[in-house]
Amino acid sequence: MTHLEIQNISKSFGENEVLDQLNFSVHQGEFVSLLGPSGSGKSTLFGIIGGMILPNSGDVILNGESIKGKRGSISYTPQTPSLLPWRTILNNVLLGQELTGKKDREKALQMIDRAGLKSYENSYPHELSGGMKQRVSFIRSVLSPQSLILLDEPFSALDEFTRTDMQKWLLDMWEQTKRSILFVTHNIEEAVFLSDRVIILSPRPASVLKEFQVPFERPRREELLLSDEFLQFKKEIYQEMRHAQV
Amino acid sequence: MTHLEIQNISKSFGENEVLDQLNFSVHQGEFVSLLGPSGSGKSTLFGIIGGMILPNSGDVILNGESIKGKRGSISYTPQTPSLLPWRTILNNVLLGQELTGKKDREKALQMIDRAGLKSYENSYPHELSGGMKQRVSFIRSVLSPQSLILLDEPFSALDEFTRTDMQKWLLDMWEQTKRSILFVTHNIEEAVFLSDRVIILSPRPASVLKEFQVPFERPRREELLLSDEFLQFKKEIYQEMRHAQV
Amino acid sequence: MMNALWKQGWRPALVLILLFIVWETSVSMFDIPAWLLPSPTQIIEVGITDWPGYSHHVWATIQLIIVGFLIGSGTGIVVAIALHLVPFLRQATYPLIILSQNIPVIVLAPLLVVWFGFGMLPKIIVITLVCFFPIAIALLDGFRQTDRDLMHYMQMAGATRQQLFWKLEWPHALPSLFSGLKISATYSVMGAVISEWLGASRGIGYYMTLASSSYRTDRVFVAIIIIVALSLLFFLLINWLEKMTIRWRSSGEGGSSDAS
Amino acid sequence: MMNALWKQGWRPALVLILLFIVWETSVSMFDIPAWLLPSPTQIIEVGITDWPGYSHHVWATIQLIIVGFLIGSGTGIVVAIALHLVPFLRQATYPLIILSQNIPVIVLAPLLVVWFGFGMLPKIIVITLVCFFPIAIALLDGFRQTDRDLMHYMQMAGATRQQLFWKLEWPHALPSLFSGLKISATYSVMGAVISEWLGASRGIGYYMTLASSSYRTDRVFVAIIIIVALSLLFFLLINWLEKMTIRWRSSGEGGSSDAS
Amino acid sequence: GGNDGEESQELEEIQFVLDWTPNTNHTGIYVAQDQGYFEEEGLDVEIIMPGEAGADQLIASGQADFGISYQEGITEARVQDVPIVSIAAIIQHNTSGFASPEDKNITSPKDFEGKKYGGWGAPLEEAVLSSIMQQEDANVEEVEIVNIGDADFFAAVERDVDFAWIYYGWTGIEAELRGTPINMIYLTDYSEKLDYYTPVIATSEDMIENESETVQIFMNAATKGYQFAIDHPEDAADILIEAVPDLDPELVKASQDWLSPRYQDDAEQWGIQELEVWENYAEWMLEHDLLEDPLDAEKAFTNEFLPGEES
Ligand SMILES: Nc1ncnc2c1ncn2[C@@H]1O[C@H](COP(=O)(O)OP(=O)(O)OP(=O)(O)O)[C@@H](O)[C@H]1O
Ligand SMILES: Nc1ncnc2c1ncn2[C@@H]1O[C@H](COP(=O)(O)OP(=O)(O)OP(=O)(O)O)[C@@H](O)[C@H]1O
Ligand SMILES: O=C([O-])O
Ligand SMILES: [Mg+2]
Ligand SMILES: [Mg+2]
Repeated sequence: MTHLEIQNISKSFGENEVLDQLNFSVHQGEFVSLLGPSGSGKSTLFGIIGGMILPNSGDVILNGESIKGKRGSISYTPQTPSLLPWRTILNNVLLGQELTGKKDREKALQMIDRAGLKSYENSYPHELSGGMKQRVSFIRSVLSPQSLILLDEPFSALDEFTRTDMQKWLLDMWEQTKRSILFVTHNIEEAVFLSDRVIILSPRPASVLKEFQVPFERPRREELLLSDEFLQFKKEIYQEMRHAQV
Repeated sequence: MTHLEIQNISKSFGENEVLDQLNFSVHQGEFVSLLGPSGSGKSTLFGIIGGMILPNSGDVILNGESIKGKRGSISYTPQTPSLLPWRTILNNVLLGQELTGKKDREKALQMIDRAGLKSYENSYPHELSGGMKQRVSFIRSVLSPQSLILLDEPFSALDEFTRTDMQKWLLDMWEQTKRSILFVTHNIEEAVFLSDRVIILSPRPASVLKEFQVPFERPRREELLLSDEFLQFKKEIYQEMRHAQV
Repeated sequence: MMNALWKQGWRPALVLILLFIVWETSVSMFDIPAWLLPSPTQIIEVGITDWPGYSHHVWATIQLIIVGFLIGSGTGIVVAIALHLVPFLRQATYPLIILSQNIPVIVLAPLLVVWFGFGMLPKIIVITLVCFFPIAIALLDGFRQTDRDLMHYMQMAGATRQQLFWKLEWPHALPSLFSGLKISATYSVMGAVISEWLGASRGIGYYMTLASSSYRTDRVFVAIIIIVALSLLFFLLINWLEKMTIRWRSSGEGGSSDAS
Repeated sequence: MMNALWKQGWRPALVLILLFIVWETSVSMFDIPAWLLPSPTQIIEVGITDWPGYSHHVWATIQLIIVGFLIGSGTGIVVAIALHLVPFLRQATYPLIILSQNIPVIVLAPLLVVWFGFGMLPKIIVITLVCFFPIAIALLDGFRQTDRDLMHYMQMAGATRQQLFWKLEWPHALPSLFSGLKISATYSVMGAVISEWLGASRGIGYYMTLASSSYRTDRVFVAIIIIVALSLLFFLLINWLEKMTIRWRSSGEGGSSDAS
Repeated sequence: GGNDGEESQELEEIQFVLDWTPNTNHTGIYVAQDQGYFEEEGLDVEIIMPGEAGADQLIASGQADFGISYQEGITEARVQDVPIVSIAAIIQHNTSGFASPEDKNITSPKDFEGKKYGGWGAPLEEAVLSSIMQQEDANVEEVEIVNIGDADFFAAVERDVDFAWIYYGWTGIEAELRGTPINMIYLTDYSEKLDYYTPVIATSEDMIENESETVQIFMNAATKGYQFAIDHPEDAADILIEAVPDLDPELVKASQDWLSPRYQDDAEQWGIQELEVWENYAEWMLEHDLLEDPLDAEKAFTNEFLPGEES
């Protein structure tokens, strides 16, 4: 069943055409990644899905209903952590639930622990490193109750090991809860490792260049990363993107 | 000749020990990368070198003189872009020069163009995408006149192609000017591709775990990335880091 | 420009007109005598017919307001900068600044007169006293709230104290400055009127006192309406200056949240 | 606590003492007559010996200040919130707010007394008028400056208008609120003194007027010193409240820039 | 005194506004209150200092029942339809005049020429100066008139002002006490028309029409108060000092001593007002363009509530 449908979305800021007739969909419980050059309009698209930005034309359908200009239907990790500076880490993490759900301190504390931030529950954001803030922002959105999660480069500030660990954790959670995920990343490996489908956007004005169905079995193990099929698949995507950018 | 020397630096924030007897040096004109887990203290170390944060013990020597607590000796790309919201892109880029050098509009405009931001000279930061802001911040520090450049994950928000392009550009500039560079990244490939030496930090409290002299000839070409020696070297570093984190 | 003025202005105009209507009808309904509260039409009539008689008072006050506000806000800005840049000064002179706001005019008046005579100077001092305080406080608070990350970058990049101030703290505090200026612009008009009690032979405050002492309530209200109009004008001017100065923000807000 | 007070307080205390010394010596050097400007020692002497005679005036004024400031700042906050949340209201009533700041007390006074008699009410109205304006303006500007990124996140995450306000805009505007409160706290003392001109039989303003009309300049200065001391105390109280409320910032500033 | 609680509940509440701060012009009222004269008449009088509010409008509008006013004020007010009426002259003759420090050598209106006068900027002042200077063929054009606003006499003459308009009974006495001798030029010495009643006790037309009984009993008590002040200046001063302890006792005593004989002065009874005085002054004002319309002097005052007068 289709969960989210992007229908012919176009958007420009003044003269600057950003999105051009964008079309794709995300099925119920699907994990979809978006790959596209910097400045192609990925964050803008998230803004449109979240109801923050009105497209010039086109529509956004969630569960069969238009959510164009309507807010609160998605859970969101923004590209910059956007933590409230006057709240402790714990209270920042609980913010998403406060807005549209019920607070669950226990679970929040567990997750903070799981993300390697034990003992920082009562710190303030400015006392954290860049990667630590990003993890807090990630936990906040994962804790939010909505069934569609938008993640905008959630792991870009993490070292490879922490990143892999967070990826595994995300997959675990996703497999348990079967929420739909739309994931923006610049890391092709990450996109392939995590997703059911990878959507490649063209440079600005962005439209869908190509979609790849990821053929690997789940649950996926770290070993997959070193397999030939995986490397081959990565290369294919790489070529496709390079082609578009030159 | 030694350009920068980190001597026995220790630092804690309250109970939280961050740096523990850190020791290393950067030679004149050398390109050194720092790899270390998120939250290990890399940005803190940069703050100490920049004179913003006083270490609990140890010293920072630049060209034979202590610069502990002294500011203005380095050029810096912070982990978050930190652009002044009331300045246009062009004027933001010129800021570093305004502070400690002479403004060179021509060169600034050229660089903005080279970074793929042509036509954004007169935009304000909030009109840019995350990756675009990061590039602006990068240009700003490259334009600053100091002979030591500290780069804190300058390409983390860029797609692979833009990233590779920026890396090549950085290497070109570095080869021409022979300034010394201390580079923080979470991307092992990037570290190896760019650097003369890679320094691995342990998890918090951070000390130097190991140093790797990178054996590859310069100038380096993209083909290197696919060579077996390169992959082998990457793997070695990967193993070393993994070892430390488990 | 005219169009924008109209777009912004019709709502307050409407409210003012409504207010006038309520006022007019209640004056005639409750039979309130003119010496107690004249009706708007009476006030407007007197305002028009007496204009030649009091126009020079209006100009005199406008001059006083402009000079006083410029000096007062200049003082406020200088004080805030000095106190911000020299922490010792800040800690030491805060009480003096508060003190300056609490010397009642009836006490100050004789001293000012003895020291400075009956000319412009004591009046300017009164307006300055009224104006500088909101600006100084707002600006000081603006300086203090400078963004942490930006501060960090500037210091790392070797900004001198002066550069830090002019390139970061000052532009960052501009919105706060305008917040203070708006408060002060409004007060400067009142300050000018009050200062005219320190011996004036012209000015709208003088005109009002005379009107009041000869029981011409209608003229008193003409004076009030002029005072209010001047304040409004002055406030709008500052508002407009703010829009011109802080373009990067106002233009941005439209862009980033263009959904309703 | 005591220690912190001392650490903060010795500089202003020093400056005040210096000021007193300069004052004392110039009074005796230039032979200034006591009826024009009494010396600090004279003032202190009178202040101490007359204390039983005027202490009840001080309490009366303190009461008035507290009640007036609470109502005035409450009004300011409510007005700012209402104008912020209801843009139509903001555009329509801005002129009325400025108007409220420009009705001279000499005009307002008889009207207030005619409408509300000689009790507490007209006095509270005067203090409220004086207090609410700086708070309303500062708070409104604070709301407007809410961080763009945080706003974006909150809206994307589905915050209702109310949540947006209470969880983001309000805490974000707290520093601005305190900036306004500091200005108003200072004015509330002056407002209380002025309001006592509206027919009072107690209060420090009343005491000062009587002293002034019987040419007891020494007592007038006792009154001023009490007024200033009250303002200072009140200002420091707000400052302390700010420190308690906005802990996340003050504690942070020490941490992020601990190099000199 | 000596009323118990029950009786005092039946007292009629009366509000009396002063013109500004309490002073010896008001002694009779404070005496009547202290000595229980009001209470005997069944009145509970609250004395109010109006501050900026200004007494006249409060009296006319009924916010206060009685208060202190001036002939100058009532004349102008009535021409502007403010329904206020004078019911007693507190002092028979105008005790105001132009004062200057002795060393300025201003002993007659002629000496005003070339000097600086400090006033509050009313057209009235120039007219008065002109009137009394005319008596000596001096020209008011030669006087520099500056507005000194709220500054008091002593502060003003300390600067560049040479002379100012004061009430001798308060400011003049203060100068005596300070030992700074002043020259005083009384208005009454140079123009009969300027011998107006200042201050007076006033009430509203409405009170006179509808509550004449209250006005009558109020005046009974007030008259007794002023009579007491005439007869016992020292006791009266003490009563005022006790009632308003924040006043300067020395000044009150000296002022009371000077003023007590002047309340009634040459009149046959305290408080009495003559039509001629009201007419003269209004005429004078009209001549000098200080009034827009003529005053109906008969309606501006009444003696009918003075005890002993036929009602
Ligand atoms: N508020 C705005 N006003 C004007 N232009 C904007 C605004 N927001 C985004 N843009 C423009 O839209 C384009 C796409 O921006 P967007 O942030 O969506 O890119 P992105 O794909 O997320 O890039 P990145 O990977 O670098 O984050 C850019 O050209 C940017 O300049
Ligand atoms: N101002 C501060 N106050 C308290 N603790 C701080 C402060 N700044 C940093 N820290 C702590 O210091 C440690 C190192 O932070 P730092 O930012 O240097 O990490 P990093 O190596 O740059 O991490 P990342 O790769 O995530 O950016 C963290 O535990 C952080 O919580
Ligand atoms: O002093 C006054 O504010 O009127
Ligand atoms: Mg983006
Ligand atoms: Mg970091």
